[in-house]
Amino acid sequence: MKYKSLVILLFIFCAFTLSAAQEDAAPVDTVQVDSILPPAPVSMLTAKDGENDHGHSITLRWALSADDGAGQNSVLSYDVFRWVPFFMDTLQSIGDSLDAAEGAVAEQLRKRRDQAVVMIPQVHKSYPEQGEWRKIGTALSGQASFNDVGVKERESRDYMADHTDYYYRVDAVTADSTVRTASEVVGPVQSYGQLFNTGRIPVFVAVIVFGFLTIFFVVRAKMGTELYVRPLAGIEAVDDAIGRATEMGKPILYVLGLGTAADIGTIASFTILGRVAKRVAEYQTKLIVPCYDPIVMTVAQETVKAAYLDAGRPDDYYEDIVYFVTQSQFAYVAAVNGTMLRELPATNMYMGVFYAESLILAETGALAGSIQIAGTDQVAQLPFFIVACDYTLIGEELYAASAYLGREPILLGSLKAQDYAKAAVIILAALGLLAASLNWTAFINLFSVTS
Amino acid sequence: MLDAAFSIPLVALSDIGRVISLMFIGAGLLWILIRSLRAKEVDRRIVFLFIFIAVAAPILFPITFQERATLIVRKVFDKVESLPAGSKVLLAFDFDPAMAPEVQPMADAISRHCLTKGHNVIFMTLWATGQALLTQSLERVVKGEFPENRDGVDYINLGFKAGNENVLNIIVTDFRMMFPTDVNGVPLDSTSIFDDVRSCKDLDLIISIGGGKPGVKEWVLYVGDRVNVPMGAGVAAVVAPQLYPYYPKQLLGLLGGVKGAAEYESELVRQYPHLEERGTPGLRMMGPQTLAHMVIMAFIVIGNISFFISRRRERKR
Amino acid sequence: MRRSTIIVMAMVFGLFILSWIFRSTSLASVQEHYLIGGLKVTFSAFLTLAILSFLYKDNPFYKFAEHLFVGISAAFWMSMGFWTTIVGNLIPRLSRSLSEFFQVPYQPGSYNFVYFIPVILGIMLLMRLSSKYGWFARWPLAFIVGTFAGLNFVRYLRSDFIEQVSATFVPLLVNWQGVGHFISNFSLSASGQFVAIVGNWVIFLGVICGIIYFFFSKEHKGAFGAASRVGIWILMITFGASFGYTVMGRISLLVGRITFLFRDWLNLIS
Amino acid sequence: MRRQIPLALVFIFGVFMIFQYFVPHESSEWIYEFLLDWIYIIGIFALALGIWSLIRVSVAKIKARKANWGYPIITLVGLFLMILFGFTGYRDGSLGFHFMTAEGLSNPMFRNFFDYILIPIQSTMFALLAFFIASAAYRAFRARNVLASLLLVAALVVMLRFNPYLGPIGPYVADAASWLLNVPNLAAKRAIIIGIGLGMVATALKIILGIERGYMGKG
Repeated sequence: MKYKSLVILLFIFCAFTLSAAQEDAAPVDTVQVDSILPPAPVSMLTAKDGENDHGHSITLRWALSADDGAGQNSVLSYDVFRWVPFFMDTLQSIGDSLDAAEGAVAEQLRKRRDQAVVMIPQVHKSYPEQGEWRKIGTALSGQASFNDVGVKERESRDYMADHTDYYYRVDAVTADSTVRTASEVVGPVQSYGQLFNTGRIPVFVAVIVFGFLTIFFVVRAKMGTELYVRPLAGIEAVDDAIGRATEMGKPILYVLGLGTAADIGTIASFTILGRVAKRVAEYQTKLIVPCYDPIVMTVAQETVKAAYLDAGRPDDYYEDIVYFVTQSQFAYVAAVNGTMLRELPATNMYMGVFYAESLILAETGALAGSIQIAGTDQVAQLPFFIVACDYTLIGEELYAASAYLGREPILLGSLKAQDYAKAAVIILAALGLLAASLNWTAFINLFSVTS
Repeated sequence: MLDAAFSIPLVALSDIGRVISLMFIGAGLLWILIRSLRAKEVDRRIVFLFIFIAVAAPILFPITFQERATLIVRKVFDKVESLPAGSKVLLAFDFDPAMAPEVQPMADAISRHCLTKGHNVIFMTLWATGQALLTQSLERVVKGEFPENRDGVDYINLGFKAGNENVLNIIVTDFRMMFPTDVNGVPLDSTSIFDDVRSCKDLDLIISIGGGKPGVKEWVLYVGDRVNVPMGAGVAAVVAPQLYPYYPKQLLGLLGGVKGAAEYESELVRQYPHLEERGTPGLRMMGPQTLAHMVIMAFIVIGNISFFISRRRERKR
Repeated sequence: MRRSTIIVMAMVFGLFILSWIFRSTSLASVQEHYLIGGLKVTFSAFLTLAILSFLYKDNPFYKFAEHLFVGISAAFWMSMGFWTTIVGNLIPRLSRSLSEFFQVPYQPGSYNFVYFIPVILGIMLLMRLSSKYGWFARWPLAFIVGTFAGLNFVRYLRSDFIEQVSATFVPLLVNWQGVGHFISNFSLSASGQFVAIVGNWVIFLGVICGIIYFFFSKEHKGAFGAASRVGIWILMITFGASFGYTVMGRISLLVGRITFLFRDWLNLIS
Repeated sequence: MRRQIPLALVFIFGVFMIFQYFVPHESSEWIYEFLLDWIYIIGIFALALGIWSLIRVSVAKIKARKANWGYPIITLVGLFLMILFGFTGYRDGSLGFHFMTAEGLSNPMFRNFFDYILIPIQSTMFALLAFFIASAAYRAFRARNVLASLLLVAALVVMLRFNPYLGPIGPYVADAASWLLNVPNLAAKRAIIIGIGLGMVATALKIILGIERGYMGKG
C-alpha cells in the first residue's frame, strides 16, 4: 500500500517536472527536454530461482520499457534493486572487523558471524520494515533480464542465503540518472539448489544410451559371438617391431607422452604398454619407458611388472625399466632425445597425449633409424606424427588398439558399441542437415546443452 | 666500446652480407638440385644449415621482400585512404604484451596511415594490460612522428575502461556515459574531436586490433552489426581463420598476423615512400618467414625430383 | 677421452671465457654487477648453442645441457609443488603450528578433517617403496583413475560428441532465394553463395566419410570402402594444410632464439 | 582383496563423478571440489616417488661406470642445488626455510637458475622445431601415392601464401589456403574429434565397469 502511494506521488512529480521542463526549456534547447522526460517503467517483471544451479541466485526478467529503443528512446540502462534488511550491515561490519582481527578475537567474531548468518532468512521476513532498497546491479538498454548471483560460501561478503524471501525492483534510467521510473515490486522469491540439471538432459540421454550399448555388446561378446575387426596397419606393426628389436638385439623405447593419469588417452596407453611389455618379456628384449608424470610412472611400473609376471619372467623385471625424468616438457624431450641417440632403439612407440614435442621426438627417432609407431588423441599433433612416423594410430584408433592387441572378446565388444554410436552420428547428422535446411528448430534444440 | 667498433662496419657490410647470404642460399639450393638429379639424398644437416641461414641472415642484414597486399588487406588500406581528411577513425588496441609482437606492427602502420591522411583518431582499449602498450605506441608513433598533431583535436586517447563488451554496448549509444573524460582526465566535451561525436554512429571508420576476447568478434557483434559504420580489423594469425566468416559483410577487411601487417606496410610505403624510414617491422619480421618458407618449399621440390628420378631408374632396371 | 675432444672442449671453453670478458666490459657502464651480468648472458648463450649443436650430432655440450636441464627442472617443479600445494593448500587447513612455522595464515574450518584423506592416500602411494605393502599404492591410483574416468566420461560425451554432432547441423543451401537468384549472382569469390554452399556440403560429407573411416567392425569394401577412402583423403588434406600452417609459428620461435644470440649476446643488432 | 578394493574404488568414484555432473546441488559441488583438491595433494607425494626414481637411476648409472657415466653427476648437482635454492631463502635478512616473501622469491638464485638456465634451454628446445619441421617436410613430402600426394599438395598450397612472387595468382592461392584451413580442416577435425570422444567415453566406461584394467597391470 505504501508503495502504491509512492508511485502515484512519483507520477505527479513526473508530470510536474514534465510540464515545467516544457515551459522552461522549450525555447532554449530542445535536447534537454528529451533527457528530462521520465521514461515508461518496465513491465511484467518476474523473479525466479536461477535454473539448474546450486542455488544462491535469482533470475529477473522483464519486458523492456516502452522508451527503450522505441518511443522517446531515452532509456540508457536499468538499475536493479533488492530489498536489504539493515541487519545485513551488522553482518558486514562483523566481516570487516574479522578481517582485521587475529587469534582469539577472530575466533569469537567468527562464531558471532556463523550465528548471524543463520538469522538471514528470519530477518528478511520483516519486509518492508527495518530495511531499504539497495542497487545491486545494472542492465544495459535492450537487456530484459538480470541474474543476481550470490556466493555460496558463508564466509564471503557476497553470500546469498538460500530459502530466504527476496524482493526486487527495476528502475528504467535515462541519461540524467535522477530521471528514472521504478517498476512494481516483485517478491517474495527464494533461491535453492536443484537436484537435477535439466539443461544437461541430452548428455544424460547419451550416457544411458551409450552405457546400454556398451554393456549389451560386452555381454554378447562374453557369450561368444564372433566379431569381425578390420586390420589396422599400426597395430600389426607392433608385433613385427618387437620381433625386429629382438633380432637386432636393440631395445624398445615406449613413450607415454605428457599426459597424466587423468587423461583417458594415457590410460589407453597403459593397456597397450601392458601388451607390449608382455611380448617384450617373452622375447627377452630390453624395454625403456621414460616418464614425465610421477603418477603415470607409478602406474606404468605396476603395468610392466604385472606383464613380466604374466609372461612368466618375473625375474627379468627390474624397477628401472620405467623411470621418471622430470615434469618439465622440454627437459623431458631433451632427455628422451638423448636416450634415442645413445641407446639407438630398434622401435620407438609414442602412445598417449603429446603436445608440441611430438615432432622433436619423432624426427630425432627417425634420425636414430628406429621404426616409429605413434598414436595420439591430440588432433593438433596428428599431422606431425603422420609425417614423421612409420605408422600412426589416429585418434580413436589409439583407444581401439588395446582391444586389438589383446583380442579379448569383451574389449572387442565395446568396439562394436562404438561403431553403432558412429552409425547413429551419421543418421543424426543427415537428419540435422535436413532440419537445418528446413528450419526445423525443434530437432536442433534437442541437442542443445545449456548450462 | 667494442659494440661501437662492431656496429659501424656492419651497417656498411649489411648490403654485402645480404648479397652473400642470398647467393649462398641460391647457389646452395642449385648445387643440391644438381646432386639430387643424380638421385642423391640430401643429408638432413644440410637442410638444418639452410634453415638457419634463411632465418639468421634476414635478422642480421634486414632482407625484406616485396609484399603484394591481398584483397582482404587492401580493402582496409583503401578505406583509410579514401576517407577525406578530418574523418573520425576509432582505433581499438585490444591486446596484451604477450600478443603485441604479432599485432603491434599493424597497429603502428594503421595509426601512421590515419595520421598521415589527417584523420582524427580516437584510441581506446578494452584490455587492462593494453593500456600501457597503448600509451607507449602513442608516445612513439603519434607524438614522436607527428609532433604537430594536438591532443584532443587531431587525436585523443580514451584509455582503458573495464567492462569488456558492456563498454561497447554503451558507447554504441553514448561515448560520454562510458568515457566522461579521456585518459588524462580532460572532459570529452572540451575536446574538439568529440564536438560532433556522440556515439559510435558518428564515426567514419572503426578498426579493432586484437587477438583475444574481448576483441574483434565483440566489436563486430556489439558495435559493427548495430550501427552502420564500416569496420576493419587486425588480429593474430591463429585467430584469423575464425574471423573470415565475417568478411566481407560485417568486416570490410582483415589483417592476419605479421603477414597482414607486412602487406599493409608495403602498401603504405608504396603510397607514401617517405614513411619507409619510420620502420616497417612487419616487413622485417616477414623476411625470415618468407625466406624459410621458400627454402622449405625448395627442399620439398628437390626431394620430389630426386624421388621421381630414383624411381624411374629402379623401373628401368 | 681423445686428444681432439679435449682440444675442442678447451677451445670452446676459452671462447666463452673471452665472450664473458667482452660482454662484461660492455656492460660495465650500465650495470653494477657487470661480471655477473656478463656471465648470465654468456652462460645462456652457451646453453642455447649447446642445444642447437644437437642438430649436428649428439655431443658432450648437448649432454651437459640436457643433464643440467633435467636436474634443475625436476627440482624446480618439486619446489613449486611443495610450496604451492602442500604449504599453500594443505597445511593451512591441517595444522596451526605448522602454519605458523611456514608463516601462512591458518584457516580453521569445520570440514578440514577431510584433508587427512589425501595425506593418507599419499602415504599409501609412498608404500610402493616397500615390497611387502606395495600393493597399497593401488588405492590412491584407483581413486585418481576412477574420479577422472567418471569426470571425463560425461565431459567428453558432451564436448566431443553431442556438441560436435550438433555443430554439423548446417543448411544444405545457404541464403537460398531461388534458382534464378542463385544463377544470376553466381560467383566463385571466397565470400560468394556458391562457395558457402559447397563449404557446407564438404563439411557434411567430410564428417560422414571421416567417421566411416573409423569404423572398426565392418569391412571397408564397396560403397562403404569408397566413403572410407574419401574420409582418409580429407584427413590427409587436413594434416597437410595444418602442417603447412604451423611452419610460420615454428619459424617465429627460431627467430626469437637467433635474435637473442645476435642482440643480447653478440650485440650485433639493436 | 588386493585387486578388488581398488576396482571397487574406481567404480564408486567413477559413478559418483558421473552423477555429480547432473546434480547442481551444493553438496554435490562440495564433494567435487574436495576430490579435485585431493588429487593435487596426492600428486605431490607422487612427485617424491619420481624424484626418488630419478636419483636412483642416476646413481645406478654412475656406479655402473658405463659410457657417459659422468653426466648423471651434473643432473644430481643441478637437482640438489635447485632444491637447496628452492627450500631456503632470506626473509627479513635471515636465512631460513622460506620461499616467497612480500618482495617475491626469497632466494634470488632460484630465480637466476630459472631465468638463465631453464628458460634459454627450454626455448631453444622449442625452437628446434623450426629445423625439424623442415627436415620432416623434406623427408616425408614425396608424391609416393595418393595419400602422400594429398598431404604434399595441401601443405604446399598453404605454404605458398608466403611466396611474394606469385603475381596474379597470389590472391587465389591465399583464398585456397584459407578455404583448406576453414572447410575440409573443420570437417576432418570434427570427424576425428567425434571418434576420439567415442573412444574416450567407451574407455572411461570400461574403466569404471572394471572391464579395462590394463592400468593395474592386468588385461
